[in-house]
Amino acid sequence: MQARRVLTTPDDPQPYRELGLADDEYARILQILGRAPTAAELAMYSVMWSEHCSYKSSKVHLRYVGETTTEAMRQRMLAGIGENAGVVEVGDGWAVTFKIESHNHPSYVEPYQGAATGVGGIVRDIMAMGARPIAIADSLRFGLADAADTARVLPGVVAGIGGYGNCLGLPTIGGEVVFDPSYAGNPLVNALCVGVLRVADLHLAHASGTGNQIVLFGARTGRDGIGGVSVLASESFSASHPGQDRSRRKLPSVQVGDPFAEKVLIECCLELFNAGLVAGIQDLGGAGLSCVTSELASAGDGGMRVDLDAVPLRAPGMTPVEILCSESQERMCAVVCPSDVDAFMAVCAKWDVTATVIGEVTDGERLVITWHGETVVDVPPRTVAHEGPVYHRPVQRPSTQDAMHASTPDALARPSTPDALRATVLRMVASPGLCSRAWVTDQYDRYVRGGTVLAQPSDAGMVRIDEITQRGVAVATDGNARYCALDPYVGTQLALAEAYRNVAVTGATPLAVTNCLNFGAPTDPGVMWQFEQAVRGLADGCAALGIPVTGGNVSFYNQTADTAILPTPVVGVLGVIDDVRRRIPTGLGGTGDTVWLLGETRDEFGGSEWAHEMHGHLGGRPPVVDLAREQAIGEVLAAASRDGLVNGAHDLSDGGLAQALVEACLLSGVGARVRLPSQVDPFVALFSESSARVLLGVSGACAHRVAQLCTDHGVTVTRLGEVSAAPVLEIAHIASFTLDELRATWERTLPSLFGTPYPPERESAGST
Amino acid sequence: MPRVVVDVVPKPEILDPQGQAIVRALPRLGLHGVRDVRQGKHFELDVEDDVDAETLHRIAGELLANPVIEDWTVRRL
Amino acid sequence: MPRVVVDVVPKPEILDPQGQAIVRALPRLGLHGVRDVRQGKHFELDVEDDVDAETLHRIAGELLANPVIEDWTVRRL
Amino acid sequence: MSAVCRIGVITFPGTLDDVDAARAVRRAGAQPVPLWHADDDLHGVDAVVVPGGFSYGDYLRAGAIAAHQPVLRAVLDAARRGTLVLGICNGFQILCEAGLLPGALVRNAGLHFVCRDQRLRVENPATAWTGRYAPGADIVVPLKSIEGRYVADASTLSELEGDGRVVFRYLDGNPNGAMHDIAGIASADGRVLGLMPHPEHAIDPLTGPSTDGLDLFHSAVDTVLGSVRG
Ligand SMILES: Nc1ncnc2c1ncn2[C@@H]1O[C@H](COP(=O)(O)OP(=O)(O)O)[C@@H](O)[C@H]1O
Ligand SMILES: [Mg+2]
Repeated sequence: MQARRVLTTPDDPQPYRELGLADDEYARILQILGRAPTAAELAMYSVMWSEHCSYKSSKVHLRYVGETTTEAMRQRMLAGIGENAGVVEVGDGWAVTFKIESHNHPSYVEPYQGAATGVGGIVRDIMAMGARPIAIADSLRFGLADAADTARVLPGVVAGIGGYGNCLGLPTIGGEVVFDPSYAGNPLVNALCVGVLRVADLHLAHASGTGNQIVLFGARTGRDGIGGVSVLASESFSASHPGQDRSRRKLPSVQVGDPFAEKVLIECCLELFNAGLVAGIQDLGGAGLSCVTSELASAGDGGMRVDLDAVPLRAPGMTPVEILCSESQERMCAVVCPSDVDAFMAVCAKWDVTATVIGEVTDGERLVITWHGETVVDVPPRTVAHEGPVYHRPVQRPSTQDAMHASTPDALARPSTPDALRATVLRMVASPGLCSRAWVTDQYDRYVRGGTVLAQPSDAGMVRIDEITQRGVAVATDGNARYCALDPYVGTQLALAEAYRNVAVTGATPLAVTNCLNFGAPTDPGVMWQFEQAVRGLADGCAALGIPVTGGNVSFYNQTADTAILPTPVVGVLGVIDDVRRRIPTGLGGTGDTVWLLGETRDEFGGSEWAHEMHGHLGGRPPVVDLAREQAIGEVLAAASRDGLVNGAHDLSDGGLAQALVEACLLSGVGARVRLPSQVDPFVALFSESSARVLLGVSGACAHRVAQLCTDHGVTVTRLGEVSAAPVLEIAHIASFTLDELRATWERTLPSLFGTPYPPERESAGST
Repeated sequence: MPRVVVDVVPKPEILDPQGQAIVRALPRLGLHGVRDVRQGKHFELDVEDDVDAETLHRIAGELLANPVIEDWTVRRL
Repeated sequence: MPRVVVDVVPKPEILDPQGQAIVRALPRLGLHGVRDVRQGKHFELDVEDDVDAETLHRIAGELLANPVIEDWTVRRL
Repeated sequence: MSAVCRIGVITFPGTLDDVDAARAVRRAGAQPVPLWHADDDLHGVDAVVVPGGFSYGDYLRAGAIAAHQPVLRAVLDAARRGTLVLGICNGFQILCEAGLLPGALVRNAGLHFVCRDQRLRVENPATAWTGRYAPGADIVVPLKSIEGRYVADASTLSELEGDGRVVFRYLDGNPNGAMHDIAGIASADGRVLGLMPHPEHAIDPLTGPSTDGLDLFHSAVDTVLGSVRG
């Protein structure tokens, strides 16, 4: 049947520009179809060819990641870029899948629901790999901590992540909270999910096998999240007078999450997987059914027929465009053998999950979608899902880079007296960038599932995946946009290095990388330069470390008017540990242990927390990155964990040694007496952010062996002092601090900005 | 002191998981005949005599309801 | 189809921190004149014609409200 | 063969900590028996745990919908016959909603979800679930909830206090505004216990802040096996 031409005459202007399609993109659609598209087709192409779904500006750059991934790096990779989420083999027959994704703009519009549905979306990505989701991390960026809008956005985002993640039964085991004015109108909400599966059970999203049934299951489809394409969604538009009625009520582009529905969907999916009832599966995320049908069809070997009348709807009178573009949450789509359909439906019924056959795999080559007996879509699915436009956007290093490099932090006034250094330590510890994140993380359940071995405020989160073998995985996310502004190539490698170090410091072996690239508009050549440099830095860095990028996400257009956010690649590293009982706790260990510093300290303050907090300065060069040294330190820690040589460890990052010492003392609840190395200026020793450094708490009996390990790996060691019985951090000749003072200073900042989470007043009624 | 009631309900297009949960729970309690439920919020405000309609509408629209996803009504008792 | 509204409010002796938070937030928004706020729930039910008053009262009192902590009213629109 | 204590662990849609509760039961030497929300009998278990989570999303009110499920009717019957019942967090909320324990749990006074390692005092070591604790013992158990504020009318409170039915009390600051700092209460016969903190997350120092929660499960096993022998 010929597709019904909703807009018949050449005079009918199609609102493709309002849908975000460029003139040449629209021309290509005409060429592909050999006719004008129907409203439904136009909607599908426009959402699937959007930057978000098609990666049209980033594709040419991301290719470099694949090109630099060697066979050796691929060895443990069971699925990589291109699948919903990368999968790596971690031993004992287990595989782990993980991915990070952004939900930035929705979280600005409606912080609670935006963040909540961000968690929901990434969790479904993980389910689409046939895995059980087991943990979440959230990487958050806001405007200045004391800005009025931050008081609106931050509490909502945190409550949304907690509200969804806690109800879903996933422990939140890590993340970041960063403040910078560039995020004021553009908060970044990047959510990461980790899942596990047996290697044998990997499910990839393919719709193969003529006659296989397409089953939509989960929530009903409603009018939410239609946003952008609502220009096509009105009844009047598809009727005979297009373009006349634009006054109809604007649909909200916000989706509301239902974490309970998702929890049930997880259990339902796992039961379906275990029963072998799923031939292929895909989650519904951005672009809803448009995305899932075109992607499933083009990943298989045939065509697909879908009947929109079968889609269970939440609202009456939905048009085909609305049904195809709805971003209603908590839905999945499976490909099921006809003989398994009854069993599939029975499992869904047990979980009270709505499931409906909406179509089938055909032996044709087209995706044909019908509604009310008419064909509303008839397209080659690959042209929608995979053969979208590809842009080589202009790339131009901004001329401002040189000026930024020239404005070094060397001229900034540095504290030199003991009193000034002491005051600086306290000011830094209390700064929004370095203060305790407990206000945030206390709103997240880190205990659920009973397998959390490390969570905030540890350097990395760690969960046990096998209660018999005690195998576990660790994950950390990091990003430093100030370093990236100064040098996006090095800055991205520093983010990779930090996430790698945070995993290594727990005793786990880093295995794989995911990333979320948050940037301004790709039409800005300067932004594209940042992007290109970041991708190259990441890929080259991964090649140097020998661990592959298994997936990621790109978020462009993070800008207010013409001002882009700082370039913000967020890197997630996943590691494995064969026995979680050998994890290294974050901190210093206990009384009698000695405090060691691994690595070298240089005078490096470009982009540092100190320059930012004390001087509002951003200039110069970021710290030097040394991935070989990171790897060497990682090997020392893995060996130390295996042989039980260290009682605590903490990496050095933002805020340098001073911050690391304070945190390590507070986390272990012990004091320390340390002496700064005499060959380095005390200010530099305390606050420089040189990378590849770690603090260790070494038990006396093992000192010799740790020293030997470091020598063997070419890692410089400085003995700073010892853990002390007194609850005091004493830095010889400079200052001492009681733990109480440090704790109060570190902990009070966020509660004083965002309110105490504990009750302000007592219940009066009923008290005796 | 005058009392004002503000009722806030999710917009019709917006998913209302709570209302749906109630609809499904009722028959299990042996309570039949309810086709649909939407759950919203109900606020009772004690206001001073001179608070005008405009102020009340700002209170409802800027604080009590989230206009992105909710509709509201204001009524003086 | 007839519509029924059930409003549920916390009993007066139960502390209502949500209402209190609103009272505190209003002046910061430049909105004055509100002395007290209590936050409850508002349900809109679409019911079949033959649903009687007794059923409605059971729905409200057995499911929608918890009589230990809440009062409720039922009204047909 | 020595007697085995069989402890049922109920799963509602949205229950989250059932796996953890079953693990704790096993650690205490008992046999966990999974119970499904739609079951209307308890398969002869000696004790029942209603675990934490967000049953039915906690939509409407925490525990409100779960309290009306078939398995809960079976729990009420069993409790009447003296079967031990433990409600943890959402389980506690469900038991209150079902009327098995008095009072209610409402939104935290601070309005936020609170996850923290909570110090508690064991006020009554004489219940079926607390026999292993020393009187006044000071324990640390994770608390993680947003509707954890215990409320009841004055006469209920004085009855609970007077009869020693306040079993656990918060120390170090009340995390949610609960009346009388109440973290957990028991039925008059001490066989039904509800508490907001999660003893099942405090059974192994690797994954929790302490092992203080394990004694709760041991105590129940003692009670059951003691009465079997006795
Ligand atoms: N938004 C968040 N969600 C969960 N955990 C967080 C969040 N922000 C920070 N954390 C946790 O707090 C701790 C300190 O964070 P951060 O200083 O960024 O760590 P690091 O410098 O080691 O990368 C870490 O355990 C981190 O995972
Ligand atoms: Mg760290």
